[in-house]
Amino acid sequence: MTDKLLDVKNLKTEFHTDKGNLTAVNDVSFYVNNEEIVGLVGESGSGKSVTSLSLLRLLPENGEISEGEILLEGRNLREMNKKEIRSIRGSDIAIIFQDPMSSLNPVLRVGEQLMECTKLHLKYTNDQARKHAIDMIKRVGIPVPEDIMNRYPHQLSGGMSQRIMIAMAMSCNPKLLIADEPTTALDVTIQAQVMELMLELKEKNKIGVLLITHDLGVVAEMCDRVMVMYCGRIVEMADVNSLFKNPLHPYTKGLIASVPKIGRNSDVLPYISGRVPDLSQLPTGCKFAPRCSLAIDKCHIEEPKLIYVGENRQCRCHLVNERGENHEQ
Amino acid sequence: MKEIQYEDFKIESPFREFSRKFLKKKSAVISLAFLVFLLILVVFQPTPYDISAIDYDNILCEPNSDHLFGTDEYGRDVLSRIITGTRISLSVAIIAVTIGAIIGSILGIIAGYYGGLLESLIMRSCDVLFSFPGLLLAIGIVAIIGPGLTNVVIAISIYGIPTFTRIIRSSTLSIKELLYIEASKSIGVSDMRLLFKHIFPGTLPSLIVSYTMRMGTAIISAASLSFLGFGASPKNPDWGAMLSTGRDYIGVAPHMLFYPGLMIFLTVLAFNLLGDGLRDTLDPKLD
Amino acid sequence: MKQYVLKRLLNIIPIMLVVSIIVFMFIHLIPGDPARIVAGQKATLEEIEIMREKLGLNDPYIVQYKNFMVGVFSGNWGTSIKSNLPVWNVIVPRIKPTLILAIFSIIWSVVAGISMGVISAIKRGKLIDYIVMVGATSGISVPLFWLGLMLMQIFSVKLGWFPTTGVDSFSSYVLPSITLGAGITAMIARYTRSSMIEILKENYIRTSRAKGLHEFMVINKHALRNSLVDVITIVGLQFGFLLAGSVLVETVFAIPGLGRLLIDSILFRDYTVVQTVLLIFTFQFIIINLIVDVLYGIANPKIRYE
Amino acid sequence: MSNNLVELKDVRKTFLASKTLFRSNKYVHALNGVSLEIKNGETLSIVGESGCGKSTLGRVINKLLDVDSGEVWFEDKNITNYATSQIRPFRNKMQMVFQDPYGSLNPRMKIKDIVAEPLLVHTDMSKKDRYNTVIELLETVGLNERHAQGYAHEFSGGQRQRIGIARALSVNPKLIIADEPVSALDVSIQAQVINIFKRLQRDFNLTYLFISHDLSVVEIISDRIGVMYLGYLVEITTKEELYKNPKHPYTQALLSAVPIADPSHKRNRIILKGDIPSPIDMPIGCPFNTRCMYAMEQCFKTMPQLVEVGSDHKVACHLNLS
Amino acid sequence: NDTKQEETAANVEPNQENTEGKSEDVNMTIAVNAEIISLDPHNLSDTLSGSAADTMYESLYDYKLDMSLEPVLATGYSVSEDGLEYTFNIREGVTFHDGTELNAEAVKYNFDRVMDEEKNLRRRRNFLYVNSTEVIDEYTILIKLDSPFAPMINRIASLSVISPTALEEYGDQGILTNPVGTGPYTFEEWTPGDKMVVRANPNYWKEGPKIDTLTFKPVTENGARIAMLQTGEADYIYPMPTEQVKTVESDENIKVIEGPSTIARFTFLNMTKDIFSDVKVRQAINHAINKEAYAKVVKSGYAVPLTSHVPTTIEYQSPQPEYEYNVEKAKELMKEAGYPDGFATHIWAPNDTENMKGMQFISQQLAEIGIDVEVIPMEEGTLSDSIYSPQTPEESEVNMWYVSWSAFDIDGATTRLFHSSNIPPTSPNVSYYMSDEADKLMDAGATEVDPVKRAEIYAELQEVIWNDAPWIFLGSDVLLSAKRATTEGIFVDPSGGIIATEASTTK
Ligand SMILES: Nc1ncnc2c1ncn2[C@@H]1O[C@H](COP(=O)(O)OP(=O)(O)OP(=O)(O)O)[C@@H](O)[C@H]1O
Ligand SMILES: Nc1ncnc2c1ncn2[C@@H]1O[C@H](COP(=O)(O)OP(=O)(O)OP(=O)(O)O)[C@@H](O)[C@H]1O
Ligand SMILES: [Mg+2]
Ligand SMILES: [Mg+2]
Repeated sequence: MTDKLLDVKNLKTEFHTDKGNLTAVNDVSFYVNNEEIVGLVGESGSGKSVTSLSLLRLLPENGEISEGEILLEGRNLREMNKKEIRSIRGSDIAIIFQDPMSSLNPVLRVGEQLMECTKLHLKYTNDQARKHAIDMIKRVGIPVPEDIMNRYPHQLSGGMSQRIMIAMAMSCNPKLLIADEPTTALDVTIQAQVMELMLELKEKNKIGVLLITHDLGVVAEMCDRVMVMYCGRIVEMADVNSLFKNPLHPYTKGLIASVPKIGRNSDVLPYISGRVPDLSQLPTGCKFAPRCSLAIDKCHIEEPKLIYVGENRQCRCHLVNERGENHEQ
Repeated sequence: MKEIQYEDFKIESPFREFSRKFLKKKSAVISLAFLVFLLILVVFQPTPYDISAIDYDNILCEPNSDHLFGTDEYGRDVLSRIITGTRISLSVAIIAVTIGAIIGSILGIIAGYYGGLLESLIMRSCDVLFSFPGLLLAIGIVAIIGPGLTNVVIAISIYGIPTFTRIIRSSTLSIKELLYIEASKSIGVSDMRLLFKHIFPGTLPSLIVSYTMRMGTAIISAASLSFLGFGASPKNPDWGAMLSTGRDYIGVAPHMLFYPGLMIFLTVLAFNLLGDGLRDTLDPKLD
Repeated sequence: MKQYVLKRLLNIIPIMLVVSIIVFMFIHLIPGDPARIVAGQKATLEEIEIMREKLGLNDPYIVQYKNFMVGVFSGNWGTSIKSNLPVWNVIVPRIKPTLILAIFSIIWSVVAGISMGVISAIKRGKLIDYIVMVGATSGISVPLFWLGLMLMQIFSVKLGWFPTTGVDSFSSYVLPSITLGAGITAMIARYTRSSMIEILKENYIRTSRAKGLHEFMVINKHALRNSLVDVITIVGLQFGFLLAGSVLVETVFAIPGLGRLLIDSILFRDYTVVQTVLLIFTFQFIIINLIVDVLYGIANPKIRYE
Repeated sequence: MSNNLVELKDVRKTFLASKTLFRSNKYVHALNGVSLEIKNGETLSIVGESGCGKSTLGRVINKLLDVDSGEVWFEDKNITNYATSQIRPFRNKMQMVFQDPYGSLNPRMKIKDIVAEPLLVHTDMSKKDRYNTVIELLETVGLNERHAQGYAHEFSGGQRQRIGIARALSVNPKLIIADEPVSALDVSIQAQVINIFKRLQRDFNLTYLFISHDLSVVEIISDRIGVMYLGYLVEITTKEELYKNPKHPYTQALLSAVPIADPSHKRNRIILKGDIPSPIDMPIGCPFNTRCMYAMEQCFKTMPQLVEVGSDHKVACHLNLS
Repeated sequence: NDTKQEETAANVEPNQENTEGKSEDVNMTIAVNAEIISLDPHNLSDTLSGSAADTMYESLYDYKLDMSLEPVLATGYSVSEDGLEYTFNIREGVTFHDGTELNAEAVKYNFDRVMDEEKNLRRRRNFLYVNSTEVIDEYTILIKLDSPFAPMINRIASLSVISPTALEEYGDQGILTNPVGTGPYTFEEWTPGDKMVVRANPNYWKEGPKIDTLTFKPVTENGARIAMLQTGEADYIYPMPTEQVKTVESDENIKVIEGPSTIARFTFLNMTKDIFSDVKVRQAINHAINKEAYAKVVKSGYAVPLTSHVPTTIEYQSPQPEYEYNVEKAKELMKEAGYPDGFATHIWAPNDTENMKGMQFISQQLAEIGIDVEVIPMEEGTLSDSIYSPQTPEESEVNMWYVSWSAFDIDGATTRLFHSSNIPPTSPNVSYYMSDEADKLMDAGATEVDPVKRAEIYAELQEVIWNDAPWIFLGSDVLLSAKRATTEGIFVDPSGGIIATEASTTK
């Protein structure tokens, strides 16, 4: 257990809105080990970003973590005071967001934004911070770092901004990197570059990565372990090979089947009917039941639990459970 | 690419959604209630006294049980005059702002939609109008055409035109870029239909908000004109004129200055708070 | 950027030309014969005729406009019809009070307005936000002159803290600049608030929080700087309000400034002074707008590097 | 009458990027001499990265934009210089479906009015007929009468996109220009919409210009595929040929960069250096020369022409010429 | 050279005083309701500028508070039999502030300046009848008229005397901002639009002010002016707004001063309009107005009824029997005139609050006898245009004009307003009053030099005008000023001029 870098237990995050309290993340438990890339996939609105924000307690004002523990090397982030959590942010856990262009402050030079972190956490002087920043820019593969330092964000391309974001995240040597859809806004050729860079950095710095994405292709190419999320719940967790070879949850199955694959597309693509339910109108029972072609009566009444169904493998489905592939651990 | 989030599945008409949000804004709702109250005053004119009934025995009375707001230099009931003044002040503001809004919106939509020379022409004229700062323009216009209610209305509406033109233009410009406009164009929708069916409704939120806010400005402008001696005649007891007369009695009969001032203040405040509430609800980006 | 400034400067020429025509038309459209007003009620017809000739009022409008423009460009702004002093001598002493008043008002409004806006935005939805915003909205809802008279009654007459009128000392400017600044403060506060609220939703604010920055730094360094970019524009727009407001405030507090001069001159049909003051006002307004745009460009790197 | 529904001949389009007072103005080169034809009944897909001019191409064909030079032919008529009033009747023969299903529907109109709008413009149907047609159309795309009364914001992305398709279909067009119609959708829904596209093509004998940046999506629907880079059409061929035998280095890189949802699938990825150059300051010679691993001297001098290198396979690359 | 030296000395002196003992200076401030427009006493037409200039300038004779003449820079004068020649003896030993001697030469210099047609100074109109001036000897000057003109002495005497040296030096425009006279104060500073400061003249030829500096400060806002007095920022304010007397009544530090005025308040009735052509109508209107109420309502009680077309402060005023307030009688007269049900008309005046109040009052009062008066306030310039642009009586649109008039002498208060040659556009005879009888009397009065005969002529004239009732005779203002209890020696004369020659304070 001790090798778990991040251990999240029964995380529940709620939003207070004018439509009442919405539970965006419910009973989410997972862990990330050192030197491991864990993928979190799911459709839009399934609660991926909220999960990542919850970890660092960066939720918007109306959001609140109502249950659960977030353990970073055994320390519970949820119980820390504001000062302590600030000292974790950016230094132990770094995070990069989906849209790199809007994640940089448009009125500050790139260099200044890069230096901020080391000056704050490592108490670097201006000169040290500058040198370090230049170093970081080089490491993410941007030529002429001095020039980049003096630029403003709008003078960077999308790929460059994302690399700056990565440089920024890596600059205090974090133990855990949370990447929330780091490549979604990028073109495929640029995405390939950034993915390559992230793999490389993970190897070199021996960090744990929580990679959030909706692109199963990216997951397949990057991750060691994968969690599938639906309606704020983790419905399946497995290592990447088992997941793609043998998806257990009907949702995972449907998801993988609906991805178009070059060279292997049949005439009619399979898809999952219906839509992701709104948080304020979640069905009782299994949240996927209304879209599930295999659903039985029980699915509509009782919500299944996430249980181990094999070595390092969890699933949240009555059908899977009933098939007796139930491995208590 | 933007993050996409699924929205409410409940069928809720835009109006219901609007009122649900709006009713949450307490200050705006209270303001609206106050303005409705004023409207009732305007319609029913429940004046306790004849507003021109002169009573030389009761000149400049302090507020008392007979005259809740006191009397003025002719012994006329201030409360009654304020109630009557509501109608005049509000009509001046409404008429002036409406004229300004209509002309301004038409110009703004044309400028924003067609662009080019027409736009330059319209916007440069607005610059010129704008370069006579604020009230000065109204003063200038009244100086030319003379004081009096109608002229005050004209002046204030002219002075409101460039504001509306700019707001509507910028609103049009941003709506013009929206995909659904292009979608309609690609269908072959005519310019007129595009302007009135698609673009104009889109500018409505900012139009409504600035209309509300301008009401406040118009009331204050009219009062300021009166104060500077360019206003309406005191026979029509609009608030500005009452205020302007009242200031000569500042030490003797402060109520003559206080109540009309309070009335202006409350009304303008109500318009502004209502505007705020509308903006928060309709959420257009105002410049 | 240089390009832009140059272009804007060139743009001023046609606007000023149109403005000058409007100003000229304006003063000639106002009914009232300056010669008669200057000569006074008791003047004889002959005197008035001499006066009219002397003032060039018998020339065709075109000639009068030409003379006016020639005067503008040659620096000969003419003689005040009312006081017979050179227009320049009439105007120059009036500039300082208005300028001081404007600067005081702007400074305190900017400081107060931005602080109020920021506090309100941070405490959004809380009681303090409510109080600050209703207070700020009151600032734009109150007739200036009314506020001025009330302040004077309370702080000068009752409490004796400040002089009622005049421009003799720093303290003379306190009440007038509070009066004049009230509306601007309100505008700035409201604008800062909504801009801050928008900005606090931005992704880069989330980024700066994720770096572990103290909330104070997040607000002051990241959010405020961005919202200042927006606030600059609104401050610029307020100058129009300031100039118009100065007319009222100068009247109430007997400040011998440009605003009061303009009104008096219009009433007296002191054409030469009216046209010069109007030109100064509009020119100043246009220039301030230009400066604001330039500042906006400087503050906003996206524009600076176009 | 030829078999081509649309023909573009050396079409160029630039946008003013910034006005300068004394120096010459800067332009975005969105389309640099694109020639292609869309045959009746086929699906031509255009792929390329963001900003390469795909949407511009669609708009030029639809006459939402006027070209700077070159010709646009539709049904063997040169419509390049048609005025707005002349083009309006053509518009019912070509309809568009847009990428952003949220922005392309007027939020203030009911769905039935949105779908009926083309009918209102192009036909003189009675109100009742229009309504019936609308309901029919909605049913075609899997929606029903109840949906007709709603407003756009009440629908999910996939539903909206289907509403957009219904609108496009309402006037029985020949050509549908679909500008990244599924990019904004989740995979599970993407498939739904693509299937509808395919079905409708069969049912209504439609021709598609299908714009996308995702090579894996394009494969499902296309007959032929064109690859664009920086405003140039660099390769165009049949679907089979493109995936099996990509000729242009950029096409090759693009294909290899697409992530495959199969962890067992191992391959050599071509990682391109650097970024796409700005369409304002275009590189001299081949536009791809800044990132191309095979770039030769010649590539920095002249722009290769798009030439036939096989049956129905055209490439613009010096490598393939030599 | 002598004068030069003295001049610099005079300039330096106050500065030294300033630096030495600024705090010991006794300073007084008079807050007034308008701006000082000019300090050139020959080229100003408003009373306030006159008051400001009069702190530094003096004339040969001046009005005392009771409007009688008192010798100032002259010691006496004589008039020739035919009334064409005036000889003045100039006071000896008076010097201007710049050291220049006052003598006949200097006075003549001033006459020549003001009579110069080219310069067209505003005071020229007072000297239209002057033919020439002649220096008899160092201290005697002879002034010759074209034709006898009885009020001449008043006008000649009122010419302020400017130092000729200064006039030479600064020129006609420069003198505006560099006033040099013989008066009790010397010029210190003037910011046009703002305050004007004068300093007590240490070399004054008679007893002068007992303070160091005196400031005139324009404060247009009534409330602000009173506030200044309340806080002690002003020692004297003029005018004191009639409406606000109550505000300061209870304040023991403040004294309100009432004084009679030369101001007549009245309303022109345009006699060329049918409705006003009948004298019965005009008399009816005069009977229908309650003058007491007028004073109370419009002037807050600070006005007295007019007993002739000129106020009692004017020499030769002769009281007429009052038009008593009697609505019944008025109605009777209206009936006789053929208007039993009244008629509709309108009244004009500027759009400030006081004038509007006056118009409203008249409108209300006349409503009692069926006359429906529409109140039309106009901006001053517009009003003046509307009145003076019509070239003939037929074109004129004015019906009633609510206005006031103030003059020093009875001729000034009569001829311009009633002589048939003075109808617009020439002059403000807006009643278009054209009576041969009155014309004759006015001409006679103006040329008659004998005071007794003049008094008879004017008594007759006043009777004629009173009975013809071309005006509504409303009232004459009571001038109100207010001072701190510590203030002494500042007065307002009936023409509204402020006299501060002997200002002193105990504060
Ligand atoms: N501030 C908020 N207030 C209310 N609901 C919120 C808020 N933020 C997020 N939500 C809701 O929480 C749910 C999960 O959102 P989240 O952003 O985590 O989705 P996601 O999986 O990251 O989707 P995407 O792929 O679009 O980024 C959504 O239904 C969203 O509407
Ligand atoms: N109206 C316009 N004004 C100026 N530039 C434009 C305009 N429209 C497009 N451009 C520019 O032209 C180039 C091509 O744009 P286009 O929209 O055709 O690209 P695209 O391939 O559709 O990209 P995406 O995948 O982002 O939709 C881009 O650089 C874009 O910035
Ligand atoms: Mg997300
Ligand atoms: Mg596009």
